[in-house]
Amino acid sequence: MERFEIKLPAQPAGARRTALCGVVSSGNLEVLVERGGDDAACTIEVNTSAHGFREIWEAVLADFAKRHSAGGLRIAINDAGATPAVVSLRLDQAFETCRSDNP
Amino acid sequence: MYLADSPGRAWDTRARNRAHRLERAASLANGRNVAPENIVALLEAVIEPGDRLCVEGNNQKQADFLSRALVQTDPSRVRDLHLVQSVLALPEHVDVIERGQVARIDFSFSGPQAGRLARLVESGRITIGAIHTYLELFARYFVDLTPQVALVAAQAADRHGNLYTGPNTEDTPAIVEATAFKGGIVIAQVNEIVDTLPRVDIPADWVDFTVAAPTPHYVEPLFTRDPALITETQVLTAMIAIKGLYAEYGITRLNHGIGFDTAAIELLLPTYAAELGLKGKICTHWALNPHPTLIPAIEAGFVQSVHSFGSEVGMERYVAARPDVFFIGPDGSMRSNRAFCQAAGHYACDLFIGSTLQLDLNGNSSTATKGRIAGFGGAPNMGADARGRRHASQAWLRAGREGRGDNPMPRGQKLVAQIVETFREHMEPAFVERLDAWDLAESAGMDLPPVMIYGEDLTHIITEEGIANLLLCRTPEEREQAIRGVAGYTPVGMARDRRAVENLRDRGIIRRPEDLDIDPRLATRDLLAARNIKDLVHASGGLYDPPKKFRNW
Amino acid sequence: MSDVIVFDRLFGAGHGVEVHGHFVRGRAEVAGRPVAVIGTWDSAAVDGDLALAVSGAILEVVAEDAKRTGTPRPIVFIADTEGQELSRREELLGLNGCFAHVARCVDLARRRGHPILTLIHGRAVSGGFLAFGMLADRVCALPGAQVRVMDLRAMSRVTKIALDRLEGLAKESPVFAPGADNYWRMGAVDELWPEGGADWDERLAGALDAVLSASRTDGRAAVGAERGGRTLAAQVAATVLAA
Amino acid sequence: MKTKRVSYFEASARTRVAALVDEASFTEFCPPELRLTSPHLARLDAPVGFDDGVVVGRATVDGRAVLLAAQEGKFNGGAVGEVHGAKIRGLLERALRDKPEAVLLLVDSGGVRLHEANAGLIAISEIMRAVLAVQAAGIPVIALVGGSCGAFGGMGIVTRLCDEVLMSEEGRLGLSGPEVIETVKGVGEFDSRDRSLVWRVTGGKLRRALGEATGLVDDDAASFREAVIACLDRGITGRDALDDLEVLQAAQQGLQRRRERFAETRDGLEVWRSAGFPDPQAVPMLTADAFNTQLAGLQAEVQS
Repeated sequence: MERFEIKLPAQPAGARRTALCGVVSSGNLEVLVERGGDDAACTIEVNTSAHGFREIWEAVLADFAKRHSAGGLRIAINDAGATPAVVSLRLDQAFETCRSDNP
Repeated sequence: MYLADSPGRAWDTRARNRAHRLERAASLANGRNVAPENIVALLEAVIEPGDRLCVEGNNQKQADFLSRALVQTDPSRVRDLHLVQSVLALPEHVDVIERGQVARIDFSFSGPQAGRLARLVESGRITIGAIHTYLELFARYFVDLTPQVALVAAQAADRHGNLYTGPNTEDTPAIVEATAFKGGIVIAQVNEIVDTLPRVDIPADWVDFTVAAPTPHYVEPLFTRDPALITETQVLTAMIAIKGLYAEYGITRLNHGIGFDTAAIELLLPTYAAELGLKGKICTHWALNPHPTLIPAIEAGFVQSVHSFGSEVGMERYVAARPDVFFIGPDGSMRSNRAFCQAAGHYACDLFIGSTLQLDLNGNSSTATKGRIAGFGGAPNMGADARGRRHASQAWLRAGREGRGDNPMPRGQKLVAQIVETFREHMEPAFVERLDAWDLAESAGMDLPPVMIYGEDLTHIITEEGIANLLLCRTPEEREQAIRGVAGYTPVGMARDRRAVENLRDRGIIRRPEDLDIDPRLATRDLLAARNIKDLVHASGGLYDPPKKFRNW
Repeated sequence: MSDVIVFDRLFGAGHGVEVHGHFVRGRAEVAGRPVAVIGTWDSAAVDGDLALAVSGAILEVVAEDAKRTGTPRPIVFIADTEGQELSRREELLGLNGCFAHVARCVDLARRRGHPILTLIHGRAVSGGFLAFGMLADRVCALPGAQVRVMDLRAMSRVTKIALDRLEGLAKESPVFAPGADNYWRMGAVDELWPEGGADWDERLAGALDAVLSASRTDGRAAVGAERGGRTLAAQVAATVLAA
Repeated sequence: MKTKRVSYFEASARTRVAALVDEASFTEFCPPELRLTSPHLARLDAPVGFDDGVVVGRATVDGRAVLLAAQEGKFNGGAVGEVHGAKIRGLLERALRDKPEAVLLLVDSGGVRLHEANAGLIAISEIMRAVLAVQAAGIPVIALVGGSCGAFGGMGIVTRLCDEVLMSEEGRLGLSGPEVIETVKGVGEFDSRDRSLVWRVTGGKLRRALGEATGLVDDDAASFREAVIACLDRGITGRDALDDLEVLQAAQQGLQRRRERFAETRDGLEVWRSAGFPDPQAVPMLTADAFNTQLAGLQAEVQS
């Protein structure tokens, strides 16, 4: 497993609740979104079975933080080799869920 | 006055040679009928050293019994063969090379045997004439690669030797016609010999011998894609294809590849495309095998006509029950024909869309990888502009206008699209700076790198990042940025010029899902008209009978 | 070791324990106290017939004791199994259902007051062990007994983790590798009888006393935590209870 | 309001729970943010999951309080490890205290997780004892089987301990998976790639015909919900049966009779034929409703 953490500046998200999207299975991942401390930043912890793709992760996550106001979010990812398309989709789903009222 | 240079020359040497061969075989057959236990001896009797031999097989139907017989022949008698055949797919096709009985091969596709074949080529044990497309190879059967002996497969024969090929006619007519009319010998393996055939696909006087094989010929269900395995990303790319390509050009005549990406499109026709009001406006006429995933679209009334290269295992009853759509004989079963369907796909379709393993910065695509000599079968004929086409259609004309700009002579162009995810499994990028095909060409000493679709024929690329219209690119630089612009997070995509790409987006050359008003979060499997094989069976009214390996009930 | 020697050492001469194929059945006395002996023998691959023989024997013991007064007899299980029988017919007929039936019978006996003790002789593998041996109030591993789900070689093939890596980790952790001692550390085996230790009949009497005096609820997770071999199970279950 | 069909087979454990219980009634115990992940998977450098592949909690179904556990078949094949197993056992122990109207086990598991095989095997034994204890306390345990991994290994035994077993025909129930049998005994014994055969030997319709599954539903989460509500309405409990020697003696005889009756049977088709289905070959394609109607019309289930 490869593990790293990224902190990105971001606009406050206004998250209401914790959200979990996705399942850890081959080519897939789970994304856990929680409220963190710093409203002006988004921290993302990645745990991935695919080694050597940190640069791609950083690009995907930077685009996510650009796409959404992800400030104040603490995101944790368990990944089993998902492609960037799937990663982006799960991030978007988790982000949307964490801002909704209903589970 | 013209004088023949050899007044006494005989003009019937082929016929005489044929007569000798038949004479040698006479004691081994009862008229046309050969007992299975005599087949090896028969092959030894009729095949001569140096013969061009065609063993019928495609990626579907296989003359497997005759292939097994061939590798039992005496290598000192059956030798120096020149194989001229569509595929080297069965282990026996390569075994006969390893046994030293073959000097040269001309073929189209070697899928499962690609690795073994590459090793034989590298060790110098075999010479490849060329790797053709199916249509090219059939064409050469009638020019300079006519078989002396053809070993074919049919469903049944009658006592006279007429053949019934059933729904899987495939390559048989092309092979038999070339062989039988140029003094060759045609030997057919059949699943059964009956008194009366449902219909005659090959007349008896084109066939020299029939043998009832102990087991029915093998047919691979190659075109069955289980909808359960279609991913959300494939649903998204299918939505982009339907809205950004099919609807845009009003594509009615088309051919699909066999991947999950195109299966997703087929399954989105009765749902997503219908909601967009596209029924009757797109996808009405097809050159396509009977894909099980097309059933819901057929049942929804989307499809008016389908002509097929071959059949598909389990689809026989469904196809027979939809004679308005498929090509059905008076006996009630389908007739396929690979040569005609290849011609139809090349000349009569406005769109080919399929997938690939690699795409380079010029839009060349290939499924070739180092250490495997596989060939492409029919894909290059589908995925190429038909330069000889002279009839117009709305989609063809628009593509021509977009691609040829201000050219004063009006002319259309075929739409050729590749639909890929930016990364395949295990994070293999689909976009590369250099195709593996170059390495393969070098290591195997090929004249040409094996390119499936040339960049100059490619008009659109669809990925989860959006659709790139290469027709509208005016310079090589624009074209490269358009490709990079839909290449996502692959190294090729990351190296894009962001400003140039935004420019292309403004001009509609690149269209993102949001530019097409598509919300990726709505790209769920719920949109599929069938979510699994059982749904397809239900959609067919119980007529589709899927192979065992695709069932979970 | 032949069955005669094993059973003589356990139950003394004059016991009525017999082996029929892979099935063990009989009566014996432990420290003067009558016990019922039921089990499997010779690395049995437990199929439906063998499972139903075990459950049938349990039901007989319960039925006999229900008809007479006095405390219900202890049941001593002998576990020697290489696991469940692998066959299409057994799957079709629901071997898992037979095993569940055995487990119900063990549970009935427990609730009817029969103390239940398992002696592992030879092998105790996977499903064959789950069905009844593991459900006892106390489990003793005789010298040389093996307990496991799968050997490391097969595990390496299935999980695609290198064998030497598994072997290395097995030295530190009792969590996946075969071994009665690993199961002791994790709380599923209560006694490891040493080679050449005290007389088996005395040990057996002691084990039976321990069953009689102990609580009849499942304390394996707590024991596994105490022994340091299975630290999370008790804690996680407690978290669920407290949530 | 007509809700969209949710394929139970395809859905994740969380989606199944959401579709099964009353809206907004679910409270998860040990939610993902507690990060109760498996240290054993991590030590073998395998990906972990924040819920270790099982969701446990309380909810109401049609207003009735239940505790439930849902295994995630897509995470390591729903296999039981130390944490995973302890969550289910903890839930069952909690049932003894909270006295819900039922415990629901949404089983989707191949059995023991090999990365922590010993812990998994022991956990399953603990779950077996805990299920029996819950039943003894008068609380019914209902198993739902309709996921891609089915209910195999120790979880196949646990499932058959339950008072009710609700299956879809896509669901499978057994002990040893066909791949294991093929590997050890050869393809002649069990061809695991003949999926149609695999389902005729382990699938929901065979299990229902044998009386092992107590209900057969279509692959739709709403159908599973209806079937659970019907169970709750019947007010089933296993407690009387459990303490009843005669009931277990009858079950014993039933199982023995079944083995005699189907001594040579190796294909579910023969069971359907023997049960009197008018067209056994057509059984695999019947909808759950049609199957249930035909089954109800037969003299009796082949039941033990």
